[in-house]
Amino acid sequence: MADLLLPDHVYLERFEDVPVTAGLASQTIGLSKPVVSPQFNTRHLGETLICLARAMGGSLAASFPWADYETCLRETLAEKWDVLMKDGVWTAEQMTTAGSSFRAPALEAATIGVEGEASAFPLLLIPYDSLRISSGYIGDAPFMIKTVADTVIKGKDGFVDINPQTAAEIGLGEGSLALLTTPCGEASVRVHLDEGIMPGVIAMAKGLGHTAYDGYLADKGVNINELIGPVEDPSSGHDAAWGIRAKLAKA
Amino acid sequence: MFPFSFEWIWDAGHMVFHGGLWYALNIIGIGITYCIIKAAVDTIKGKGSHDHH
Amino acid sequence: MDSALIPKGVKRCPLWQFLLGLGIVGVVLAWGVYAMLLCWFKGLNQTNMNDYYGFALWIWADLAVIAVGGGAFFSGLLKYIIGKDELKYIINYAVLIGFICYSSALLILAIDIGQPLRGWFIFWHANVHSMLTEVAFCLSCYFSVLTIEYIPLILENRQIDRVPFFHNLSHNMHETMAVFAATGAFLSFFHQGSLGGVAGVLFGRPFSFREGLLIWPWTFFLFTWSAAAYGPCFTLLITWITEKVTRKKLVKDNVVELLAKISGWMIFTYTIAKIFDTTRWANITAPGLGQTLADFYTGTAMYGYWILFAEIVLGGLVPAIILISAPLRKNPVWRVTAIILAVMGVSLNRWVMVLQVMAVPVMPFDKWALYYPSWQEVATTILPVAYGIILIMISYRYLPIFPQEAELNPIDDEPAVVAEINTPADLEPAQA
Amino acid sequence: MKHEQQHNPPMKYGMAIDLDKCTGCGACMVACMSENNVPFKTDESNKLDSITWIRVYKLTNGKSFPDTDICYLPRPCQHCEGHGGHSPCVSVCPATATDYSHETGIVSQIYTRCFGCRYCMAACPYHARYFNWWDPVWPDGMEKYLSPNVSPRMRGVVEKCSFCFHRYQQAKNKAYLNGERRVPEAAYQTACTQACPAGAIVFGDLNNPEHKVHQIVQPDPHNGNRSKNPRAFRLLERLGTNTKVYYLSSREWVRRAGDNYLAHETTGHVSKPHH
Repeated sequence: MADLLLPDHVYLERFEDVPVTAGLASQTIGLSKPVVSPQFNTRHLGETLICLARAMGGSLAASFPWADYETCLRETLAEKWDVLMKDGVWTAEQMTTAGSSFRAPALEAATIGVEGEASAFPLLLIPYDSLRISSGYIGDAPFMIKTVADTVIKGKDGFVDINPQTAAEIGLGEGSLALLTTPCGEASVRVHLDEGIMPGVIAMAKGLGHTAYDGYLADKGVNINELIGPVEDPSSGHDAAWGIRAKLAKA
Repeated sequence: MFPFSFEWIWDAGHMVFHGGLWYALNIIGIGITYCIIKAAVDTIKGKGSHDHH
Repeated sequence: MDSALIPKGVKRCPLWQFLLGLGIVGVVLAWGVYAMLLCWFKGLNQTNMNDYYGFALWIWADLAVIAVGGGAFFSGLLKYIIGKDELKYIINYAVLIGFICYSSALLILAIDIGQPLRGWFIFWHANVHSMLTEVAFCLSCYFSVLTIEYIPLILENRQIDRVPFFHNLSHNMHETMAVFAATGAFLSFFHQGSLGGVAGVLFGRPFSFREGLLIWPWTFFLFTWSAAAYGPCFTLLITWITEKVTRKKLVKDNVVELLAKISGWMIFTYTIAKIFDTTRWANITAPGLGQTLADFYTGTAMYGYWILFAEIVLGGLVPAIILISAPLRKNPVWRVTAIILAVMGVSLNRWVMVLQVMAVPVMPFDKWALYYPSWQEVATTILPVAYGIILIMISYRYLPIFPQEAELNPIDDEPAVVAEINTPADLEPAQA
Repeated sequence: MKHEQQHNPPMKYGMAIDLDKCTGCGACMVACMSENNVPFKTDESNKLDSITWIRVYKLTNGKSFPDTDICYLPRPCQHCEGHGGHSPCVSVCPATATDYSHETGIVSQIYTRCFGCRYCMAACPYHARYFNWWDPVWPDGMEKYLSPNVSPRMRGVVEKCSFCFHRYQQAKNKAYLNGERRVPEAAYQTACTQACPAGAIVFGDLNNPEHKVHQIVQPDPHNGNRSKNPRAFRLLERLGTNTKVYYLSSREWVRRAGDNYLAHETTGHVSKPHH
């Protein structure tokens, strides 16, 4: 769809400020520094923009006065730069918040159920994040996928975790093949018995079922996004439910 | 196997083990050499032709 | 065509029949050789072994053929050292079977190691504290002894024997055979024992670990003992099969019964020792390491208590009692049944001491691991069987393996050797 | 080397891994594989032939929901000392291709000496030893990431965790050039120790009271090097393998999962091994 592709350096080849967007008590910025020279014919996105602005001239060029992206970072980060270069991370000493109380009218709204009829789909399928599986748009690198347990992927098969009691009711044993059906789709999976999961709930790792790249990543497990759909929170418009109702049957 | 290999140590284990090994190897070697030499000598002496059988 | 090579006074099948048989077994041999080459050129990924099963079918086959090949050293010991002279009528065959077993074992070991071209490191950089080093040395030395014992047999071929030097060499080797037999027994004692020691010294594996005497775990002595006990049974089994295939009686009953009786008593005493060992291990050794018999025998259906029963009772006590009892021993059906049970029993023992050792989990959170061999492993394990059959066929046809054959199978028109070739149809077809 | 041995008391490198801190993220495994040029195949889901010098096991207390508790247990080579260096694997190797160093306490593996008999694998109850069933193959261009300090292994030999021995060699050279008699604690750390985001792994000289690992473990040389720390235990301690990797947990079921116990035995109290 794009007419022009401008390949960027990877994170190991470039300077980049990495602000932590959520989850910490005070503002934190990290700095990624190049540790290897660029391996391919690529260019830093920041420098591409600077070059473009310079070529366009006028006020646009004036807004991007830096010689390169490193200069841009150093000047815009100002006093934080030295700390970042030294420690790799900068943390704000104090931070003021907008208020100390939290109010959300949506909390009083009616509970939003997950998609699917309980009668047709007796189980609840929950996607989970695994520390060993990257669920972003870049998948696991070969070493990471190697650390994934054989109870999560085995060959090309993906697993769902299920309580042994629930599995016994369906007649499934450890490693059995099963057909997983949700209102959004179906997939062939294997089951892994896990005492730790609540009866009636099944869980599947996010970040699998890639079709892209090579044999180290592609075609391993099931892409759970193809089995779940969004349920909208009427007050915020955000996705309100992670899970979906599901059915498991012996394959 | 030989004292010039760097893992060789002059301890009881090596002496017992290799003592037994070289003892057996020598018996086998000397035995078979004796048989061959004696067979050669016998042949020269004219033994073993079908008349003697 | 090849009648000039066939020993005097015995009758052999026509050459075409012999070559046909050779060809059929040869196909199996070629299949095994192909699998062997695959393993050598592509590596051990051709097998179904894995990091839990570093030792698998091949090591079992190795231990089993060496155990049953023990017939050679024990018969030699009985004949040359103890003086059971009747055994001279079966000793040739025992030597041949032993030679086949040991050469097979060496071949399998050469396929089994990950870097075959470095196999000589086991000798060159020998760690004298390793049981496997002792096995490698004694195995190779003993194989040379077996070769020395087999050579005079080859030299007794009618045509070779005509050469005076070979005749003398054969004669001299026979004369000094007691020395070689004694050396062979000494070497066998150690490598059979060391094979038992291989599993017995694994103090990280409570299933196989045994206490013992000085540096030797009890399995060291049990393996030597069982090889001496069960080896002759295998000699008798192969003799019996050969008699069935050739449709001739080759060894007199008194010889067979003597060896069977000795074997029976040896199996009996071995089984008693094995029971003591198992009892001590189950009640003292294993619990001392935190594991119980149930941990070893209830994890998977494959390795249930049945295996203990099959090994000790069916493969131990039952054949021992049959072979000890004179009336049962003299009955061919009972005797052969006992012999088959015994060979299965000792093979099962070797299986348990190799494969079950690998299967039993030791870390409490580990799992049982089961394994099945790939076709390449099966083919390379059958390869020595085919090789053995071929060697037996050739040896039986051209060498005087069975001294009693001519007496037991008189040929009516013996002087007319030529007649044998011209009129094979009306003679009993003998297949070797 | 001999010269140094005469002047320095022997070291005993070891680890303390706090299982209550381990999150099971697998960073130690990735760091280890990357550091030590461990190869990878397209399908590594058969864990029986997947080379992972350090492998993270997942343990559960066996109770049903909601009382289930889990624990991740990273398992590098345990560098068994056994009795006087008689570790299970070293004692059985027929070609002296693996050795116990009395200088560092590290169990080495000499890849070019190993001829692949796999006896050491049969001897190791921890499954810490791995066989190269295949020749290592790196995708085009990826061989650039290989560490020049660690030799890659060919098909047909056994390999295992070396406690990043090449790092020890480098640290030792550096210490020598700096005129130091001993390798400083911070100068020699394994890749897994450094990669652990939870700080669950502590590595150092168990013989050196200044090292953190010694302070945590407090090994008791009069009691087979058992730890005096009540939270500490070793894997399969009663086998007499005398390992140098200690585990820590405040959870009784975790400590019990570290060894085989008869029903009546209490955790941490077993009779001495027979040999």
